[in-house]
Amino acid sequence: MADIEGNLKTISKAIQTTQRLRGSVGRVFSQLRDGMEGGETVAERSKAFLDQLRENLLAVNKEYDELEKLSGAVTKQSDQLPTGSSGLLSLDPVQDKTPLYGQLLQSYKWSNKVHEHAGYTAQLLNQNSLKRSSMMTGLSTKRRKPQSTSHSLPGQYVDAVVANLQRHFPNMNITMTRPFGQSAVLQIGLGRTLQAIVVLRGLLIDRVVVKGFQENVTQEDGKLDIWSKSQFRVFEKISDHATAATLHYQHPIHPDLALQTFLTWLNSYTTLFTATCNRCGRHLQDGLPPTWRDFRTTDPYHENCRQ
Amino acid sequence: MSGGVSMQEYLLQGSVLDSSCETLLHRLRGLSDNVDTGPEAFVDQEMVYILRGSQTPPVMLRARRALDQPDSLPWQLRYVGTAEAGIGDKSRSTLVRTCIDVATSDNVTTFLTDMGFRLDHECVVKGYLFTKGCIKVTVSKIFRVTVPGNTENLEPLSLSHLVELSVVSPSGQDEVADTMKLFAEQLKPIVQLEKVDHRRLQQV
Amino acid sequence: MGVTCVSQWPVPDGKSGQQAVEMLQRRLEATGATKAGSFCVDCETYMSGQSITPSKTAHVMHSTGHPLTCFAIMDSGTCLVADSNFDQLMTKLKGFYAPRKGAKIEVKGPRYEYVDFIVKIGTVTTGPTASSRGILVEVEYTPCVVPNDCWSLLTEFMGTFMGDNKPAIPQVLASKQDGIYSPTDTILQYLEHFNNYRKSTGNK
Amino acid sequence: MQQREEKQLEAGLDALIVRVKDLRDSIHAFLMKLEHEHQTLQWTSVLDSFALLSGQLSTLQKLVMKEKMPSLQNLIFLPLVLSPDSDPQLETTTEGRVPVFSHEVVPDYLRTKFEPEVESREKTLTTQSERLTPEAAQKQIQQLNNLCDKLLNKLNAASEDWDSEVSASQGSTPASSLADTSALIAAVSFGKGLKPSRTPSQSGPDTPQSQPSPQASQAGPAPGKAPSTIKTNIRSGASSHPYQR
Repeated sequence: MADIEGNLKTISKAIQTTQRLRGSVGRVFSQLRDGMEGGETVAERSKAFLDQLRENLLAVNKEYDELEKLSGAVTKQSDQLPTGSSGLLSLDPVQDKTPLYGQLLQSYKWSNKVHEHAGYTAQLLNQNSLKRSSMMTGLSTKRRKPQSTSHSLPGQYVDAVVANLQRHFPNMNITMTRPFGQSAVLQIGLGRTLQAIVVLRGLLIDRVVVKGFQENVTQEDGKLDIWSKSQFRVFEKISDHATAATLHYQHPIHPDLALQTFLTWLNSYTTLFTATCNRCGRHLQDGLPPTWRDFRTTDPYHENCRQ
Repeated sequence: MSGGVSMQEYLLQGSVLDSSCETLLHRLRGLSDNVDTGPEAFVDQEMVYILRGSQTPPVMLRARRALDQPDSLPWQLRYVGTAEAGIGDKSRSTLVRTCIDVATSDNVTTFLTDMGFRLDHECVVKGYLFTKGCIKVTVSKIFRVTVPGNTENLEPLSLSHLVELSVVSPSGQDEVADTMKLFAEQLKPIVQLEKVDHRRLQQV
Repeated sequence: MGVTCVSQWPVPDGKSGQQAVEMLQRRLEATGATKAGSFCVDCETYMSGQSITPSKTAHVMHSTGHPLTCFAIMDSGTCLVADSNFDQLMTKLKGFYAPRKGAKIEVKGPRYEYVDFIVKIGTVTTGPTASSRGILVEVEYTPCVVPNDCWSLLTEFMGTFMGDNKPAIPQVLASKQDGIYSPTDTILQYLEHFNNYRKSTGNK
Repeated sequence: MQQREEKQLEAGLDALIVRVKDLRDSIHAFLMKLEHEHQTLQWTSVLDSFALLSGQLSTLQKLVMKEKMPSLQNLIFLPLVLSPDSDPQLETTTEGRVPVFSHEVVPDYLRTKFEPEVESREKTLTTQSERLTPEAAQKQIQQLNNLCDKLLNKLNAASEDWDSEVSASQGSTPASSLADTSALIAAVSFGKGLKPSRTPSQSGPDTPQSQPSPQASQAGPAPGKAPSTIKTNIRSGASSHPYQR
């Protein structure tokens, strides 16, 4: 690496010298073009002219010597390439047919960018306190903080909590299935506005998908489809917000309370199509209704209008 | 879109006494494609509507719905033409008639009444459906509806099951008739499937 | 299938229908909508013959939004949703119902998508000469199925490209209120507009 | 006289040669078939070849028996010269089978009797059979006949049993009734017997004349009376099945 840098320095110095050489040669020619001037007698004039010319030529000579020295100092460019041996792909003569090298450079650039962004994100996330994993509590300095067990609760307890929630939200139509063994999946119909699929782990909300009222939520084999997105942009957006809400309402000691507050918040979406944004007073922004509900007041806002 | 291919129904009919029905079902179960799943049971209500005119011959339409799964299946509206000429023709082994099947919404009865059709008669058909390639076999019991519109009060029409062997295909595919005849041979002597001249029955 | 509003777009004086459509398209594109194919809704009208009294009218409509479906509407307002081979069935009724000459009416034009909205701008043409009658604009908000819930949202959207010419709530939607919107309701709206066009040409 | 006999003999020999050549050709063809097509050979084609051979043999026999043929038994074939050298002419006529007319091959080819060994064996067999008394032979024949008869009787009885079983299962309870077929088809085709309002009538299939035409929709009794109509119809319908238990 060091010799590459040294090489680069010499080359840049050589370029500077070449520029100076061009300047001095230019001066010689411009003097010749201007001819003899100044002085009174011809002899005086020609003497001054010759002196000037000699001076200029000496300068040219000096620059030329320097350049010659520098060019000797430039070593052969080493074979090492920044992209490792894959850089040799650039030597492929059939580059037009296989644009591998171009793609390689592109992906190299992108992976660098991703690396950089990931670095920033990690930094930002470290400042954030929204941590749910019990693993992290072990690392934290407060060792006495109670371990969260909300992800491993007995099935009967979850059943009871869900039954209670059903009583609490009469306008929600909650059905519970356990397609994957212990973990429960709630299918929540909210009026005739939307339906939500909430995947629970114990009482911890693992995943939320929001879909339209008449959208199909079952796969071809009749199983609940917990992965695919809604075909409508509105509900896609709400799915994102709901995922954010699960983090916001997360409570390590009272997971049932967290689920209940989350459902209270979700319940506010009954007015999705009727309510106007609390800030701009309009229904639509970028073709979407107010998809954001404030976490404390459950007031409707457009995504860009929220405080 | 409106052009469409005209479809034709190839039909063989017969009947089997209730006492021998079990034997027939057994044989059909072995012969048909749905061996593993068994026959498909159905309970249908059929309402026949007639539109009469002074100069033109009356038109008969059959509206059918599944009573056993009323919400998942649409109503079927069916037009059946008269049998093609050459019913006495020995070379044709089955009855051939044009037929149009249309799946419709559940307000079809109101719609037909609005069009001027009158309900002629109705019945309930309970039975089993088998398939063998393109051949459809139904073994069904016909019930009379004693109180009009009430499908709970039923009286069996006779002590036999109606057996029908049919293929619906684009017109001009006469080879299916021979396939059907071969299949019908395998059901003998439990049931004699024949092409039945409906006009002759009507005259009697 | 979301809530849909079909409305008439007036052609300004001194402008051709084509120019009016282009202007509407430009405005729509300015809001960020992208063109996504085209659409067509057609309507054939059948009149009953002398054998049926009182005389009745049946409209048979197709829409590219529902390519395999056929909508049949009696003048009583009953709307039958059927398979597309219902057209074949109508030909079997030709002794009773005959298509009214030159009454075929059609609306055709581009289809736009904008987030969850679908906008269709169509030119209405009638008869074999396909003479232009006017412009219809259909706006659909796909995620919502309750007309009352999203009407004000829908009008707000229509205001963005239709300006002051945005329509009042159509009769069909107003009567639906909290009911669930169905594709039939869109077809009924089209039929209402088609009938209006027919009446206006009849008066001339 | 001598000349005529000679001519007859010549003609007869020519005919014989032709037949024998035919026979040889077909044997040749059959051998070829066996050798080259033994993998794909069908038994039917083998049978065909045998039939051809037996046909040719019988024509040959007929030819020999013919009246016109001079009695060959009276003629003598005498080999005059035997030589150990190969005879090209003989080789061509026998298609390379017999290259030399020597003392080794002549007894085999010109033999008219069995070999002495075989002859003696045959003689022992005949004497053995002659030793059997006619009574004993009769007895044995009777035994065999008895055995065959018994077996036949048994087989016949079994087949009769089988047939009667099959016919019993078919004949005693018919699986379908023609009257019911017509009634059912008439019902699904034009609603015969399904219409809510119609005059009370006797059973459909039994007295078809009294059946009202399905097209004539008569003003029937009040709807409340309809069930009674149907009941009578059912009873009479059931009585129309003589096979029903």
